[in-house]
Amino acid sequence: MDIRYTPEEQAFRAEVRRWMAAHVPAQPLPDFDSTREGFEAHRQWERTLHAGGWGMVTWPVEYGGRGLDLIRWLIFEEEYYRAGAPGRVNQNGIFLLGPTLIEYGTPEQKARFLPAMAAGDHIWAQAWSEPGAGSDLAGVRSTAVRDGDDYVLSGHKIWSSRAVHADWAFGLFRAPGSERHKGLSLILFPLDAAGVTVRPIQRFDGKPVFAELFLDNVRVPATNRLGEEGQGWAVCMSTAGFERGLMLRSPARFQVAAAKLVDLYRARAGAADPALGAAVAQAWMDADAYALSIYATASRLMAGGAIGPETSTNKIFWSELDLDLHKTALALLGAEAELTAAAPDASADVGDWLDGYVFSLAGPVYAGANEIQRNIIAERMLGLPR
Amino acid sequence: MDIRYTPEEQAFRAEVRRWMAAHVPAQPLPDFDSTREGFEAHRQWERTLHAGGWGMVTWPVEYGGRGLDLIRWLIFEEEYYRAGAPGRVNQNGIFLLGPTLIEYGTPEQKARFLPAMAAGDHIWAQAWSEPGAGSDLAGVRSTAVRDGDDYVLSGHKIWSSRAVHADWAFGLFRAPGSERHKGLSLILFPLDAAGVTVRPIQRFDGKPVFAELFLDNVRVPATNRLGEEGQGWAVCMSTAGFERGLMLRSPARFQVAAAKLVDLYRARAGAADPALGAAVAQAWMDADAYALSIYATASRLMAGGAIGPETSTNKIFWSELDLDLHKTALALLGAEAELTAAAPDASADVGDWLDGYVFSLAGPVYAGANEIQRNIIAERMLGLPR
Amino acid sequence: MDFRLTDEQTMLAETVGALLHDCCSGADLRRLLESGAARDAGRWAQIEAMGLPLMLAPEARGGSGLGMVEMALVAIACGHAALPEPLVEHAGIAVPALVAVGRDVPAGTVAVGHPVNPFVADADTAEALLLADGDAMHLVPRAAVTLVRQDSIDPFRRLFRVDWKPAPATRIGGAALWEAALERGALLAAAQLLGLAQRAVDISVAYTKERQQFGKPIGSFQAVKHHLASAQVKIEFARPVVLAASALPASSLARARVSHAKLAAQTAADAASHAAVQVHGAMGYSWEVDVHFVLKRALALGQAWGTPGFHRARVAEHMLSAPLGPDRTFDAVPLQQEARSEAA
Amino acid sequence: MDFRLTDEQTMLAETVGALLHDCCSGADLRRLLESGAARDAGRWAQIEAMGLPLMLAPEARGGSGLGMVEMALVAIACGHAALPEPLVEHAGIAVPALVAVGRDVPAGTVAVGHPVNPFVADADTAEALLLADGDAMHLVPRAAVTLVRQDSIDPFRRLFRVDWKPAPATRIGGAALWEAALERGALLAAAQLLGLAQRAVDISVAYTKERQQFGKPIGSFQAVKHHLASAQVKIEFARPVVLAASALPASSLARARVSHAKLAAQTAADAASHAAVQVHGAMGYSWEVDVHFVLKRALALGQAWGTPGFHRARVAEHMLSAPLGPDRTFDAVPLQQEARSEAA
Repeated sequence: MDIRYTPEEQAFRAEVRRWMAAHVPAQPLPDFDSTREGFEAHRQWERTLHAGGWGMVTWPVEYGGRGLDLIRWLIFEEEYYRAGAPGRVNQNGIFLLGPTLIEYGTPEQKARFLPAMAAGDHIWAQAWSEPGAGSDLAGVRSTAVRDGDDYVLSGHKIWSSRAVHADWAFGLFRAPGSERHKGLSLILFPLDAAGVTVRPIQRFDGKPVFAELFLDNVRVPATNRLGEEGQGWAVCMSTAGFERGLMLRSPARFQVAAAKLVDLYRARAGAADPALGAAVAQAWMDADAYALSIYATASRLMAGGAIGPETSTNKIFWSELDLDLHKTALALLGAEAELTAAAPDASADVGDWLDGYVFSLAGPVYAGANEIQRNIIAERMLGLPR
Repeated sequence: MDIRYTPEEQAFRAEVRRWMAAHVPAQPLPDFDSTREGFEAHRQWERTLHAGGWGMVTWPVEYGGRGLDLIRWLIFEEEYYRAGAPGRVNQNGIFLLGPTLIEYGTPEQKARFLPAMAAGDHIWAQAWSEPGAGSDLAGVRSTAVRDGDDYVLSGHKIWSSRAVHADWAFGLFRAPGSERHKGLSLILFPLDAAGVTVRPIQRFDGKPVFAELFLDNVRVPATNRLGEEGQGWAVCMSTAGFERGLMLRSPARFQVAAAKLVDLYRARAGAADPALGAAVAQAWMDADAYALSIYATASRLMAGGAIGPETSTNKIFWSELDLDLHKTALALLGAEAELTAAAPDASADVGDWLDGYVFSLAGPVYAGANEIQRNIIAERMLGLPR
Repeated sequence: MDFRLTDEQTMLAETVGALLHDCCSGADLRRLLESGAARDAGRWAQIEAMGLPLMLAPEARGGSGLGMVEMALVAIACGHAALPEPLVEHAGIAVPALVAVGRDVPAGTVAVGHPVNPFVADADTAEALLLADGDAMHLVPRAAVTLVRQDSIDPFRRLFRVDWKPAPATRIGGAALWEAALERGALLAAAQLLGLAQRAVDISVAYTKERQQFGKPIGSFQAVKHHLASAQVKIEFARPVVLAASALPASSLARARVSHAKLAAQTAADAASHAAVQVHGAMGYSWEVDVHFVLKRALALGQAWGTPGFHRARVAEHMLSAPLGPDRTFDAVPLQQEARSEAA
Repeated sequence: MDFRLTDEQTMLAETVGALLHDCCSGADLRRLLESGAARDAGRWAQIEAMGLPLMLAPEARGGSGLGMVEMALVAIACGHAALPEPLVEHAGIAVPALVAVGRDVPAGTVAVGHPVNPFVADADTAEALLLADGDAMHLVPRAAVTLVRQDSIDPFRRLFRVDWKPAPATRIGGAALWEAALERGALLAAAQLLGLAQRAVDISVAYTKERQQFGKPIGSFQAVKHHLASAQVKIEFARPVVLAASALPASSLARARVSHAKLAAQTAADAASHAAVQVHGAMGYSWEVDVHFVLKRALALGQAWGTPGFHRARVAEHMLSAPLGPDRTFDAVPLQQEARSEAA
């Protein structure tokens, strides 16, 4: 164990910090869900990142990355969040689909999809859930019918984040007549293909954060299938899937939020309930513990270790810490907490805390509801019977 | 709604208060589980109570009670706990079995058992659980074989509180060959009967709070059966069972504990974590809320209402409040919290708080584990599917 | 001692609940938002027809002469329905203040600018406003003030900064009016939070009975059951506190119990609305499902009329100064008398 | 940056864990209590044979020259076994203090009377005691003090009030020794609590796999699974904090992280031991089952070496004064340098 950064790692941090200082937009971009304009501004930011060589630093150089290790990935993320850089509109692509492509894609698929993803030319939506398949993902009913060199896709996907404006989507489709975990294939499809209808779904604050996708005989080449036919479940649940879990929620995100919470507490401590001091300290400690845990996992993976059920313990921990952190922020804001950013008399950041709270509310639900994660921990980590 | 006590109720309170002031022992009695001496001292206290007419004020006069209503019962309990009167060694009898006897007993059974119970001549143990039947009480395997005018009881009961020194016990026994909720009978048996072996079980603090009962062809008359043969489950789960739930844990008990906690906080606040102030206030509020809820239920029952799933919500609430209250007390005691009453340098009451904590730990488990109570609330109160 | 609702009180609660069930569903709420109107005129007419706006005014002034227990029951129903119209603040807070100083109640609603709240709800649709200048309470016509809308996450919370100039003519009373208004405001916020909490559980029970995953209704999973059962336990032990607080005469205990009611109801609403989001999965996060109406109102009312920290401090004040014990549950010593007995 | 245990560290943890698994089971603990002896001589001999009492002493003094990461790993194993013998306080707290001032380590154990703790553990079986007179640390022979036993709920916690008279001859150092001892004491209490938490889960998993109710193992009920899974999550996010705290050089961050480790491990041990009682039902409450050994030790260590309030205050102190941010996770600025940069 050596918890000092090497000179090379420190130099890398300095390089990221310099680049971010020079390139992060001075004004926050308009959000990427509400308007096409905001979406395209974020796509432009992805292009800027890519031009600087910062699209996905862990990817191989030939696909637009730098081939760096996971510690450098964490350092990159720390500097990224520290600089207040924009949210990654392509997170479904770069964090979820990308690692799976790198593990399961054919050379042709990698060449076709990864550079375009890294460059922001393809912005990706996920298409996991269906009306009857949420926590029970193996209940998907959308079908992929093989027809020569093509698949014909039909079905109804829902809660598809980014799909209102994105270019491509990926999801599970089953061979007609197959059941549960068998017969599923992971298939990529363009959202402007004939037969795809995208219907925005408003989140409860009115933002069209999700969409429903209606697929009516959508024809895609069989080369859009990732992994073997019928092996879609295994592809989704693979080690790559676990690395996705590692990357989706960077500790830096929560450490920046916790530091802001401490500032808020300092600003409001005079009027605050003394019990809130403990909640603020807890949020700061939790963000710190999450970072340490991710460093431990990254160190182990770099040494050739395999990742285990950390993805489930991580999921529960970050989603609960994020919710608690934002609840504490709203408690510190008191009667101002309900104000949106549009309220003329709202203090600075009040609306951001409310937005963050709304987002954090979904944490225990998405990416595998926490009830499911607790089952996984009990069964796979502790060995309790099903 | 009229939340003022009537002059008669106030006079009753004054009467109880005077009697308690005159009769409650100045020194705490030795505890009733550890030694025969302590047990008999508590039996003597039951006799003193009975002589004063305070054995069970809600019971009919002919069985040793005063025939008073539930509001007066609550007032009695308030004054009882306020005076620091000894614990009721016969609680299994007077609070658990007594109401069932009043509802289901034959006139002969009532005459035989109730006055002796009220007078402290019969101290009762419960014999619910078996090694294979805890939360799943319908899994009991002990049998009652009918033989003419007798039953012959065989089996193995466990976690039988008070049984080390008590005179009588009651439990469920099944007809040979019957299954689950069918074929059970509620049967009363003397603990000194031939064939009964009582083996003390140490609680984890070393006190013999429980016993195992081994029954080897124990012959009792069929007149010891309470309710119809084979209807034991219904008898146990009856309305009387719900009233037992109401009486087993008087709100006054928690209100006295909460007031003591406030005193402890006052004494230690200087050194205490500011977060503990909120926990103390919460304990005080919870005890108050529990009292108000019980007053509401008592008022409704007195007006002829039936009790519903309150017993389950009550059970969860008082067991969690009791545990939280004692955890807060230990936190206030800090490094002294681990000291027992035997420690020469322990401050006054430190050992009592620790004892109370140990007792409170069992609250979420006994009298129907809280997991089972939550199932009951979800299914019977909210109507969720089994 | 009879801590039960009377038959009349039960009937009032049921009647108001049924009215709002019929005219204030989630669909009605969405329709109102789409219309852009501040209020549903038809619904308000029905509320007026029942005499609810003047329920606390004496019969001599055209009111129903009811008390705070009845008002709390109405507020619980308003919370359950997430009612957009300002019935609770008008009938429960403004009207008694006006009655207390012998003023007529205007035909329209009166908004309340209590100093404990940074903004005034429903000021734009009010006929007049109660506003604070130091300790003084003023009754000011709507036309005499300037309003700046402050956007709340709850689209039905129409909050405003009020710019106005005090004048001696509009002064109707002093600090005692504001103090009494705070007790009523906090109590009725608690009552609404209690109704909101129950609504969150009700919505969730209906959904989880139907929604199937893994081949059975999700309401049959123990994790779902326990989320909702735990929320229901919080509701069960907030309700008697709200009712007791509404029935107590003014006293140190009554103040503490109002704060206890607010804290308990806020905790119940918080637990129930979070449980609702959780058991609904992504549905609970969408505009189409009613969960968010409850969640937003609970968020706002949880901090309005005194934050949890404010109310915890009031509870602590009583707890650390008044005599405590099991004989004190209903021991509402009038404040003056208590001060005397403390001195003795 | 490599935040992983080395192969040697992993092997040490496994070896000590296996040793204690073999010689410190629940049955062994009960046997020791029945014997009335303070220590199990055989077990202590095995511990000495492994060189653990002197693991932190330099090789030149007959020690193993290991560091606090290794000591924390040993303490985790001691917690898991609820070890009665005072290995952690002797090897982890007393020995480094003696080494720091160039003193020889006595052949027997040395008990530690740190001012943060009201009593001295294992004073009766010690050869000498480290005792505080104001800021000064004294090394006092057992024979020179009078002991009064203070009964703990944990029968293996042999606590004593120590009556003694300071003399110049026994003084070995000042405040810095006690300060460093506090950091080690709190960290190693955290490590033991972490081991205790895992033991509580392990016992519970074994029991709930076997125990049948309603026709199936109770470990298949979601409520039982979620109790234990939630405890395990707390353990997973306490472990890296304990390890990072043990690896950091002295600094403001290191102090805060020691406190964080203590709080996180105490919370995990509390959650896990309560979950263990709950899933064991009445069994968890009996003397015969090992749960109570864990529960009692966790109760005692949770308050020893600084209460949660004490450690929360230390965390707050760092949080409100040091620079924070995602680049500071391992930013152990030496205390002096930090003071300078703060002043700049």
